[in-house]
Amino acid sequence: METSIWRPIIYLVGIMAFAGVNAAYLGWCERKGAGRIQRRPGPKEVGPAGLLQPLADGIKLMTKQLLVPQGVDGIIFRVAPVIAMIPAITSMVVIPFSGNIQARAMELSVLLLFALASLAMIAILLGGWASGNKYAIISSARAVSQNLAYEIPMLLTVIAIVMISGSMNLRDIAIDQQGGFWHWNIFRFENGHFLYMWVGFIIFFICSIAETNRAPFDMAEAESELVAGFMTEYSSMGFGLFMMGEYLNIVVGACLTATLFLGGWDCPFGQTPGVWWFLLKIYILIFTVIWVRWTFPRTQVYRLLNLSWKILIPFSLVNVLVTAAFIKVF
Amino acid sequence: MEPENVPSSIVQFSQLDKLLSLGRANSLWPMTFGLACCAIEMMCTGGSRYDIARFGAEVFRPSPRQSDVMIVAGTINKKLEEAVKTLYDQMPEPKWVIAMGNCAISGGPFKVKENYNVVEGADQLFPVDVYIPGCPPRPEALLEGIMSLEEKITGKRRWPRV
Amino acid sequence: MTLPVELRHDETFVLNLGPQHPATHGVLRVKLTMDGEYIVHAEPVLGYIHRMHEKIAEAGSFPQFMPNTARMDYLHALAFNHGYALVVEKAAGIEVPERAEYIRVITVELNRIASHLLWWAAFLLDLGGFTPLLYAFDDREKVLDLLERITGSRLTYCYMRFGGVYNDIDDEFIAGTRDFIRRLRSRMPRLYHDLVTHNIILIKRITDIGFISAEQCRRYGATGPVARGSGIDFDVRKNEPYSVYPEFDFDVPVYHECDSMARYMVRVDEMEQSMRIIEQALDKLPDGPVQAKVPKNLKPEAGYYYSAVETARGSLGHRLVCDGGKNPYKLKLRSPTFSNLSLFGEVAEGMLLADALAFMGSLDLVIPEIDR
Amino acid sequence: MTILEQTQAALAPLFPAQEEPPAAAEPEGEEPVEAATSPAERRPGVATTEYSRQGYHLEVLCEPGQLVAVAEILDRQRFFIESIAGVDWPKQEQLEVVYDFTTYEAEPCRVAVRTVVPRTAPLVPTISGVFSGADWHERETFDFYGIIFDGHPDLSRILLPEDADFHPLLKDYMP
Repeated sequence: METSIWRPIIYLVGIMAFAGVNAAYLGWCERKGAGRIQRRPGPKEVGPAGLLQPLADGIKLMTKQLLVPQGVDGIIFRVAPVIAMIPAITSMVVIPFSGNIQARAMELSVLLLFALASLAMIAILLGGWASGNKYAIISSARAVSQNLAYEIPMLLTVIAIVMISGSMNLRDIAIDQQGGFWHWNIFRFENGHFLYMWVGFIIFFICSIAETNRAPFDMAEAESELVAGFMTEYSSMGFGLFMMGEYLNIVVGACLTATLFLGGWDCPFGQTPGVWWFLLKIYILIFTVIWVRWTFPRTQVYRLLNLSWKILIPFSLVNVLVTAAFIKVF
Repeated sequence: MEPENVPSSIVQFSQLDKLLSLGRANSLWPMTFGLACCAIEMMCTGGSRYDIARFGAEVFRPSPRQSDVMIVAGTINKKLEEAVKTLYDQMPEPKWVIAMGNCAISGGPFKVKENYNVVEGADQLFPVDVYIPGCPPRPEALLEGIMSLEEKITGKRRWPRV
Repeated sequence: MTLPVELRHDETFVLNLGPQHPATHGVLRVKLTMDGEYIVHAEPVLGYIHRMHEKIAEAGSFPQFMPNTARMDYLHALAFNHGYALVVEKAAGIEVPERAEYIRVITVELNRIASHLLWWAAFLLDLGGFTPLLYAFDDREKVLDLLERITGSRLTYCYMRFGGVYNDIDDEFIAGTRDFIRRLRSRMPRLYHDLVTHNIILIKRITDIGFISAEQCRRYGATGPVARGSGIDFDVRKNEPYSVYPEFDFDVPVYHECDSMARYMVRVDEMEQSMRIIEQALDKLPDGPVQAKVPKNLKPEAGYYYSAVETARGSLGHRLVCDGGKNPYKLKLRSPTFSNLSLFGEVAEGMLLADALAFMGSLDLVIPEIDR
Repeated sequence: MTILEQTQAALAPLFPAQEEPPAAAEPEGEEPVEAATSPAERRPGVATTEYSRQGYHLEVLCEPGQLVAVAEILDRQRFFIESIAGVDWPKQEQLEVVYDFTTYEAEPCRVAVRTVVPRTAPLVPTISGVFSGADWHERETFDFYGIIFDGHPDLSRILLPEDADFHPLLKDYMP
């Protein structure tokens, strides 16, 4: 390829811009969305419709004193927020935004994504541990048990998808679903049988909310219990990076859901597919996540774990078996 | 009110400084720190009717590390004194303090000659930037206090004074 | 839910909850000895907002203490006004005109609704639900508007006078109150019950959490919704009627589950009962003066006096000792949450941290009232 | 029999001095009201009070030594503790402790138990063994008045800072 030097640069810039804009403006969306739900305007004085609010927050966070409290593990304390941020951005590399917009179409991209997602959990663990704050340590212990529990059903549902598509390449999985919403994995027919993949979709969506530590599963930063959880000791951009990492994880989760279940960049009505359909789908999913957050109270740690170990994992196991049976037997 | 005469710093980045102060003034995150009656009015300010979110100041952070402004909403007493000082010290620079209500200004109704337990004003513990009188001040007064603080940071007032 | 685990007392650590912590609603500090997330021992530490009210009472004359009463329980300030007015009226033998009694009842009940709304909001905030807070505040603002109209302040009222009230109510207030009741009734099922009360996460979260037996209530002297959630039918308004409460037809909601959900339901039902009282009082409101003739220099006879009223948090007592002078010789306030909180340590033992905070929220603490 | 009468009957054996018929005890009950400024002159005993005027039904004056016995009787009658109040009488060189009890029953019955101790040696037995709720109330009274509750499990400052060295509600205390 002659453009080999420009291609990575363009994608690097593109992904960084996409990540940056999303990380900044999802915060704004969340605040505006919360305002909408709560019958108030939300940020609106800083710039038109409050659009400059993320900029102001960014400037403030970046120029605030970066406090490293006494008694913390200095290196890990400083590195943890970066670790939270990097995997989220790296994940974008393998996400197919449309048929021809994808930085790298790796064969095992699904696996890579899950490997990177686990790193985000390690960032929380390290951040909480290095802070040396009791609340932070409780929070990181919670985060680890939660992420462990929810990765299993998540992977199991993905296995079902992989079996249907016969590929671990996100691009192939998406291409497999082209041609209108009745081809999407969520409404999948195989050999004349309906596959009940919507069960898998619900499990996957619940897990992705839990994996990103969002309410009602925000055990790790449960404000009324653990002050600010693993972020308690982080000030300035350390905190900012954690926040951005959280939003990016939501974006990655939404991208993954859209690709695996909702046909990726496919048009629901079988018309011209394109990147805008993909963006529309992920923002609908992201809005749902925000909506859920501002509607439900927080659940309890043991209920959260029970939900995963006692309900989601058996269901996803059954899901895998049933899917296999439909594909192979019928 | 005349614009305050802020002493200039040694190294000046005039335009950048303006940008920074604009950013800071428009993103004042208060600490979740209610002491007494005034805290209820502080909560009301976050409510739908007054909506402190309009100014981007609704992000009440429970940890002092992430907050920019400490709203001392209530009475500080001798037992709490140390805790409040610690919280102030835990906040990273730049930080501001709003003394909300008479108790935080001077001890308010508890500044009596029998006073054995109440600290007579938050400014005895640390510097205070904005004083909001009232017992308790109305939510509008807190919004005005936030705007006064913005004015103090940027030198410009968001809206003309009424 | 207390899980059946064996707590290992050798690997514990101490966690300081507060004085600045989002869940303590003020400046309560709870010293928790924890084993992982299990609480081995909980000890509330009070006094972070002790403001010498009882000392100030002894220093000033009788009317001078009235503003202080509102600053103790700022959420149900009018009940504190009322309690103090009652005890002084008893001591000085002052008769209150009937209209004033009705107005007292109306305003106190309105204030009770506001207090319960705020509790509801704050409780949900403890459980991580932020949106209900704003819905409740929306309704609460309407109550504050009404009360501000006649009392002149939003939160810390100084409305009651010995022998009456400071200000008569007008037609606009009456119409506004009726409007508000209609509004709250119409919002209750959709916004409050559909969104929260019937929410499966909330039900699972607070059912069977914080079990307080009736006997425990008695040993600690718990009153108000805490006792009523444990199956004790005790409400000062019914048991020991004061003011004109006997003239109204209202129920005392009692639940026998003894858990946080029961206390939640008691408070939600109480709002409806308060609305019933207000409606009846508005219907029956007599004409007449709102302030009796009271000597300027109040000097009650020497003696011991006690009065109790029902605040949103329980039975509030004023123990007044007079020596015949113009100052209260001794005024002791029996604050309901002081007793209610004292059982926290015993109940919280063996609970998970998050459950203990849900339990603490269900006690409805107002710290300045505990510390006085 | 009403709760009031039951309680009165249960408390009567504690005060053998009052063996006169109840009719004779009645006027004596009024006495403490007038004698409030001089607690020294009061005699131990049980007396009914005028509820509409004073807000409670029964007044028990007892020696500090009788407190636990009184509390146990009230506990058996299913009373609960409402508050403990200290009162300082510097002229008489005395400190008084007023306990308020009431009941959950539908019929109102409030009992006030009063006891006096010398100001120089304020020692009162604790009733926290009988009513758990008395624990904090006693700590508060100790905090404000310096009254020592003998046998209390943890008699420490509750509202004032731990290192406070004064008892603010004593009449002669001035900061």
